[in-house]
Amino acid sequence: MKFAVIAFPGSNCDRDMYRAVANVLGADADLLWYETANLDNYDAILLPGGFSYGDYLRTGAIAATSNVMQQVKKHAAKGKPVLGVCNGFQILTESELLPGALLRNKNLSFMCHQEVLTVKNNQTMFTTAYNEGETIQLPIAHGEGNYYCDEATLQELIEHKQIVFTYQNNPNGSIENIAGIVNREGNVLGMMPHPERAVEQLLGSADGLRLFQSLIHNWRETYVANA
Amino acid sequence: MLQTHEISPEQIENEALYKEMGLNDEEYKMVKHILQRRPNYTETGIFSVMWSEHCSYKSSKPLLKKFPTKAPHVLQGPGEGAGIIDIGDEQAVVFKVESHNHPSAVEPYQGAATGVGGIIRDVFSMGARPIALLNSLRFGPLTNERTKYLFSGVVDGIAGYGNCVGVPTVGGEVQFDDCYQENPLVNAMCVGLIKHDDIQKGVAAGVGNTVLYAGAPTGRDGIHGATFASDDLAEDSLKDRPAVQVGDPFMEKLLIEACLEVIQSDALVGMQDMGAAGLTSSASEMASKAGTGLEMNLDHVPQREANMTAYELMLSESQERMLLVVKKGREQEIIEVFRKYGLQAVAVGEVIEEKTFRIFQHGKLMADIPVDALAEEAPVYHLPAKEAAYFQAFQQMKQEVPVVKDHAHMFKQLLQQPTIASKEWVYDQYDSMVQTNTVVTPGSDAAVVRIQGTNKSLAMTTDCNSRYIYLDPETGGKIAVAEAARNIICSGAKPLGLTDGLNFGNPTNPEVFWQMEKSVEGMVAASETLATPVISGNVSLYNQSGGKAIFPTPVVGMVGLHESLDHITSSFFQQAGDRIYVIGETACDFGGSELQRLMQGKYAGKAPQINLDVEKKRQDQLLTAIQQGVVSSAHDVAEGGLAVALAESLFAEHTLGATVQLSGDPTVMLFSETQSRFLVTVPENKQENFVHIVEDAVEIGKVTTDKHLTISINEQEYVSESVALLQAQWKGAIPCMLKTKA
Amino acid sequence: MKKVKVHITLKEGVLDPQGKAIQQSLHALGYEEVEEARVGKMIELQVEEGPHIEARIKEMCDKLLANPVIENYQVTLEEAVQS
Amino acid sequence: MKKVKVHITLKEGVLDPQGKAIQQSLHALGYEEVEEARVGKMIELQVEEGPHIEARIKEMCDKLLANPVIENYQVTLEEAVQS
Ligand SMILES: Nc1ncnc2c1ncn2[C@@H]1O[C@H](COP(=O)(O)OP(=O)(O)O)[C@@H](O)[C@H]1O
Ligand SMILES: [Mg+2]
Repeated sequence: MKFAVIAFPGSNCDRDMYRAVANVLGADADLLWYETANLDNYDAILLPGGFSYGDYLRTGAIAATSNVMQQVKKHAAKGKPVLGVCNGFQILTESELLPGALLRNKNLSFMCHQEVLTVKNNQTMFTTAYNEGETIQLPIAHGEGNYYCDEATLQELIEHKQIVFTYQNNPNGSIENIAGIVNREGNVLGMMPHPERAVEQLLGSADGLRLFQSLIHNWRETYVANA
Repeated sequence: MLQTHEISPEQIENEALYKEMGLNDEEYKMVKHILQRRPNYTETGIFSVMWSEHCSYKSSKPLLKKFPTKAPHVLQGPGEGAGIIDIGDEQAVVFKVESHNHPSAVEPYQGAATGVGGIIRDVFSMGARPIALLNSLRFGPLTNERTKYLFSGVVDGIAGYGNCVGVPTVGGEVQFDDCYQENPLVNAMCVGLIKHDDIQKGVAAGVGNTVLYAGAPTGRDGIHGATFASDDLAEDSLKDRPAVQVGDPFMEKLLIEACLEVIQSDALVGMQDMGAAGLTSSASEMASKAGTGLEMNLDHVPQREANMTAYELMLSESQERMLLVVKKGREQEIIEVFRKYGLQAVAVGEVIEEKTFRIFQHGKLMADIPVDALAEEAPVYHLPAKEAAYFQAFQQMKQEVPVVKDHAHMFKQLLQQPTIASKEWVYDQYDSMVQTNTVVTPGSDAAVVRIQGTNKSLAMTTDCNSRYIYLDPETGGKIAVAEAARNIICSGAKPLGLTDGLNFGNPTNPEVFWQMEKSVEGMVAASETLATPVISGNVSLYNQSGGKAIFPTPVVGMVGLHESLDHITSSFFQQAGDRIYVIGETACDFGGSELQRLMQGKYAGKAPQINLDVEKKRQDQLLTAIQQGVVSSAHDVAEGGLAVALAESLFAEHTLGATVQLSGDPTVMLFSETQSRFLVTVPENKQENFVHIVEDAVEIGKVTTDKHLTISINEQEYVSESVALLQAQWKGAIPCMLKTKA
Repeated sequence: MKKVKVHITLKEGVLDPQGKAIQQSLHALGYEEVEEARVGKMIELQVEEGPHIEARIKEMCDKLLANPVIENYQVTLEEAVQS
Repeated sequence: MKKVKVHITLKEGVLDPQGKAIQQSLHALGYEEVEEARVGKMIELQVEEGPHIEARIKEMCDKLLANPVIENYQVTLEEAVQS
């Protein structure tokens, strides 16, 4: 299974994401510059955190208009996995690969610390290594992570089990304590907390590792087993 | 506003216009002598910024010479963008501190943000990847509305810039005292990591080579910012508005990546950031260091605004700009790297043999100045020093124990003083984890950042208790360095060296200069004894308004090395059953203490004394004990004394408790600020080893599971409080003060 | 050259914490008469004249300048003063 | 009740990195006719009527809403539609 980590101008968790999958997990991965990226030969696309285009206009908005996101859309349409973390999540909502939008944190401040999350849905390709209802610890680091969608969309999210992670102590005002959601098909995950920052106990938590392990495991099940 | 039409050289002399630009009569004469003619308008501007205190250190140079700057592991001392220290494995650590006090007083968000941007450029211009940021902040009392505005704005600005560029802000310090009301201090420190092979210097070598300008276009930002930073902050400084620069962290992030890529090319000869005094100082310093000259055509300089004059282009402090010298014929390779990141890089000049700095615009020669005159031959002043009037009076005062009626109440009061209270409100706004190397996040004594690919890590801290320095500059200077080293030691690392940010009032006041001189002497003594050479620094003078200077505030930024990740030690108690020790005896030291401030509202008397040899011995022994694995936690005893240190050691996520027995005067035992003390916990089965290594350790109690802090003195209980309650008060103090309306 | 102003406001029903904070600060400063504050954006564009200018600006808004999930926008065209 | 609009723009000469990024992104999308973009804020206030309303709003701007170091502002009063 081959991962592509896409760096946009202003991404700053691209190396961290790459390191988590390539060095810690030992998976096959490339770090690609948005302008020259060709996603044809990759199985999973990772959109890292940071401040693409300085977060100017709206977080993720300018990156969402880039050519590489057209490729990501095609990739997603084939049912292949796409993970957007933090700014990556914002890019996914701005690209309409995920519903809703991320507003400023309710206290208007950037915040960075560990948060306790509940795994709401362990039936996605990103979460099978977790138990349903399990609590895990991941760091957050964002100024605009306050997930918003209208009532109808929220009902759909609930109905189709698209809410994957929730905060135990909602730090930013997100509707329904949402920390991460998947699309209806279940192959595009966006989340504000940083699993790539939680892959070594030395840095405080290794709970993020299982997210990437789930992906690899499920990909093997589907593709390698079928082949 | 600035004149856009050239004023004649005669007019500048006859109407003494050079004074408005910041040169005095004597200096103007020197300029005339150097040029053998009258300087024109642009040249006068160039001399005035280059000879400003900020760029030339004209009144602090004689003091800076005293710092020990050499050691076998020092690869680069003061004189370049930042200093460099070898850490083995062909790697080195690069660091420096920089002040942005005046800009932050005028526009806190942008002032602080551009301060962060500037210090990051100093570090990556050396070829290093910035791996951590720290800061040191001073404000007036937090009960004041303007202080709240400045404090929140500065923190927001640091966060806004640092978070966006993707360099973790891992530590810092904030203190609140009356003297900073009109003159807040904003010092930022950046730490970088570099391979020996990548070290590059800001030199314009190789006659015929091309000078490239890269990054943001030049606007009219901060023109005369450097002289602005060297003047008293006047009442009407709000009118100096054009001097405020606006930062673009997004552009900086791209610049970092582009410059670190360019470093790998052998087409690059030299690189320097454009900091204070912009194009003028970067170009002239690069030429001066290489023993060459430079010719520049301003028509090629990217410009954000129309009709900019040579004066404006040369003096602008627009942010996010770099100057590079590249081998002739290979410009395009370098330009391509910048282009990939969406950045502009253009040839603006050439290195010439004649040691002259020549600037052309619209086909006309606008300035023609010998390069050494600007960078090397700036005037140096040996200012008179006079012992401050208050000093002898303070020295005569007897050490008295303040009368505290209710110790438990006082203890809780102390925990809620903003200088002692939790700074979580501040550091929660900083991304402290990006780059995924931060092992110890803010909140501990020193931050710890691991070095990938090795089993090593770096400890870093900023410190300065200016109250002691005010009372007794020499002793206080020693304490500032010793305290920084204590923090590094407590984290389990060996101090490598330091960078200093010298913040003082107006140096032409002999009493202020005396404070500078004495505190530098104290720092010199401590750096020598503690083996922490000074590898870089910054000077910010004229921090005063209405004739009142700030407390002398020479901030110390220190970096240490853990030879093994196993040595990383927390300041928090780790497990129940561990024995609690204090290293060092406690005496009656209340001069400059938090208790004195709380009870008397001012500082007086003698500062705590410090014996550097004792300090060194204890630091060495504690570090040995840590390295041998017999220590569970270590914390230095600082503001608020032993009681506060005990409480802080319990304020971790996992709540433990502690039971402590002391004997002596209760007020002294709890709150005195005697120096060279450490609070250490040791597993029961390691006690014997521990006391064998550490001589001055006294067992005072035990870590418990009961989530209670109990302190008895002379067998009487003085404190018995739930840790959760103490922690809530300590954590809530700053957010609560920010919300409360005066 | 035309000067175009795009006003972008949060949709009704979308929480505006920034507006709320401004309103509270105004109250704290004694401006109790302020019942509500909402914060929007204004983007000023200098656009070269050409055919379909209005339609093109609408496109820019839909594609980039505003996010229809949370925002409404309104476009005003002015003749720019020649400089 | 009055509806008040405060338009806040960056002073001339002050760097507007956000505007620059928007302009470049519009170019990338093919809207090359956009020569410049500058971003400002718009704050909409609902204010109870009372004496000196204009003067008080000017005060609010000076004290809180605009940052005089880098921003200019402009106030427009409208009669609010009764809801
Ligand atoms: N207080 C100080 N102690 C030691 N070195 C200093 C001090 N102040 C400045 N320096 C050194 O002098 C050199 C020039 O400093 P500075 O002009 O502040 O750099 P920059 O041009 O990057 O702003 C740097 O190498 C700096 O480390
Ligand atoms: Mg520099």
